[in-house]
Amino acid sequence: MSFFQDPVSAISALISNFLYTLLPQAWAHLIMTLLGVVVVASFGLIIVIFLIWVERKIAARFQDRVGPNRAGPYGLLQTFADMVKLLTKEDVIPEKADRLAFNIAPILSVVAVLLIWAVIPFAPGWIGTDLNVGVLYIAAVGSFGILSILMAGWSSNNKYALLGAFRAVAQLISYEVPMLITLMVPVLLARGMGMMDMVRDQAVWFIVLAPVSAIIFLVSSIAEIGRTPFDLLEAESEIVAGYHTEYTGMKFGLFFAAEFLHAFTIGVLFAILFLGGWRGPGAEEFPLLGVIYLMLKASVGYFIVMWVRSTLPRIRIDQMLALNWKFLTPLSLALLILTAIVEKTFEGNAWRVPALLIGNVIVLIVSYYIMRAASRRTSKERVTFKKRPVAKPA
Amino acid sequence: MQNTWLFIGIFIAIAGVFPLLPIVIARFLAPHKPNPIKLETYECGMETVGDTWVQFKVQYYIYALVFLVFDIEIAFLFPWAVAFDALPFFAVLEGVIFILILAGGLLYAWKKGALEWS
Amino acid sequence: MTAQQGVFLFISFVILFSAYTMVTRSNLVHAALFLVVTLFGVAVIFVLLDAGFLAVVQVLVYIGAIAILMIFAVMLTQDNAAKQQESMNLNYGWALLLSALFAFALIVMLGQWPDIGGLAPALDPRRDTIAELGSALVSPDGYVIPFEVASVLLLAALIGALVVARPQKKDK
Amino acid sequence: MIPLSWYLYLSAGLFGLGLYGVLARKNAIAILMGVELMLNAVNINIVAFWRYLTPENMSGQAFAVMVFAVAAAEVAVGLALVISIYRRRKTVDANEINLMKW
Repeated sequence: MSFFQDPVSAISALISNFLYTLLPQAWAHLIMTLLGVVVVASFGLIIVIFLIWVERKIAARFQDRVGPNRAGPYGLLQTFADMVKLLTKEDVIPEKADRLAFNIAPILSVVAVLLIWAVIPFAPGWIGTDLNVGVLYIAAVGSFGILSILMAGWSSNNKYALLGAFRAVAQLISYEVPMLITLMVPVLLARGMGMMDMVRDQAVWFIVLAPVSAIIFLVSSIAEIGRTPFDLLEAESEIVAGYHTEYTGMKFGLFFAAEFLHAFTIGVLFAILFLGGWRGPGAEEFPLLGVIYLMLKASVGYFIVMWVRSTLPRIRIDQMLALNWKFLTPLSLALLILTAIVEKTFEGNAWRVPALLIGNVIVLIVSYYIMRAASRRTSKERVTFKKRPVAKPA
Repeated sequence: MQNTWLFIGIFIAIAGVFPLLPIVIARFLAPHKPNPIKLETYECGMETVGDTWVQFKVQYYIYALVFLVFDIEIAFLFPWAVAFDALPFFAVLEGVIFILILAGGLLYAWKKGALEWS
Repeated sequence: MTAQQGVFLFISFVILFSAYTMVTRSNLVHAALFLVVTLFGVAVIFVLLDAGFLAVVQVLVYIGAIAILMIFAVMLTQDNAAKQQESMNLNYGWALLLSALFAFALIVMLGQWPDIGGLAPALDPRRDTIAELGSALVSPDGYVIPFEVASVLLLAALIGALVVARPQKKDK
Repeated sequence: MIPLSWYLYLSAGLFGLGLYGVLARKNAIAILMGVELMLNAVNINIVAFWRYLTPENMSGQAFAVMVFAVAAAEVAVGLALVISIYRRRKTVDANEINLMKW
């Protein structure tokens, strides 16, 4: 394999050769792992700096504005300016706060998101570590994010913060249910939880085999990151700023960065689980192309998240919970059962792909009719007023 | 197998250091001028009335409860999904029955109005 | 001392320390947070025992759901008086004596067992233990009855907890 | 390599601490936390025995998963009871919940 085909592997081979001749094997292995960790983790953090600029630019376009355009060309350096601002702001810890939990919570929120990147396959052979429980690991790591929110809200000793944390946790754990159930559909299709196998098994992208599951995953992910229309956790008209009301300076910045990174991570996960990850023409020979494919596919998911965000208004809390428990959860359970039965019936059969597709369409149609019947029933209960004559200008 | 987990272990340590760094830097750069009013609990400028420990709705607990039950269900079903190739058809049906029993729990909660907010 | 042993000793220190702090802290939210640390330590122990799947499930179920449920319950039942209250029973001395005796007896009994110093047999790295676990859970020779009973247990727990926790009409 | 005894001693210690929590704490939720510690100690034992004595079949791991389910059910119902008692009697002190005592 030449240097131009796969520069990263070539460089890492060079470094590891050097280390293994210099140090005992265990130490060399440890240092190589450490280097890998630093590379993967800083990739995640560097991308967030760029992402904040991208998101602000695109959000501005949606709202017919220009967006940041002062700091650097096209406002590219805006994020650095913001970072300098946050670093020089006073860090206020309220007197009544529980200092230990108050300080750990923002760090934990970043760690929870960053840990997902350890199992992201960037290209053939480029992966932090290919755990055999990859998908479940991602779900498990998410629970630290929930914990950090609860810690932040409780330790602030502020009514708004605690109420915001309670709401946030109620939303996150609710939407975790359909998300976990839909995560099982790609696992079932790939017969494994390893992230690399997941990508390798997608000769047919899973979005073709399970389109409805892909949509459920995206919707529940938007709820998990708390973007509009699911931004009840920071509904500023009701609970000030939610769980991070009392945070200032860099600690607030960390919550903010974690949220942006999480949004893009969702795009990456969507690309890996449903859009074939790094797959694409020439990716096996030139791994660098695979990274580009992955990032392009991730941008699709990320753009949809932003699009939804700037289009839809915030929904009410009862609507948010009803959507989850009465629509997404039963639908994802039905899809899981459907996928399991169809996969077993048409195992090793050419009819597998069309059967799965037709099954998805049938589930979609049936749920549409159930929803329509249900909405008819509720519209009868709705209070309606008599039509009144419109006042005419004299 | 533990080598793949070594990476995660080091990752947790490094991922903790990365966000710690800006906080430490900010400690040197940022001003530090506390005063009693600044350190007060934020409540739109007014003084806080009463305790933060206001009573919360039981509804929050009920959502967490349903979540817990489904979480366990997932833990049981993931190995089932991984072993899918080796399973005969009736073993797949056993998994489906498992899902249906818990779907019955969801249905019960729904019918009793436990999922209603208010 | 190998690296594995070092990790084990460090983690078991963390587990026992945070478990002790959990048991003695009067602030219940702090106790719950230390419980989380203990549970995470147990997950690391599972990794050391080559049970990666159980480690991840431990984090997902215990930290992601059970600890959250505990904190919710603490906040639902907390009132002003509870924070200042004495958190220990009056007879905590007897409790300490009894549990220390129990742990001591366990350790002595374990120490008399001849096989205790055994080392772990090598595990075939190509084995897919998760798939094996999945097959075992649904095969009739394996654990299909406990598997289905577990789902009935969870259903019963869900229904029971809902009936008990929901406010009755007369409470309002 | 770690001998089996280390895991067993660790789990004995953890079980003892859990027992102490159950016996000594007043608050019903803290008692439930102690029970969780004991269940975790049991799980360490089960998985250690699986790894050291019978790694060829998966019974140990299957039982560990069952323990997870039992723990979840226990916490769900236990905390629901605590909340229900609190709503009626405004206390979670296990010493004061004594209607059934005599």
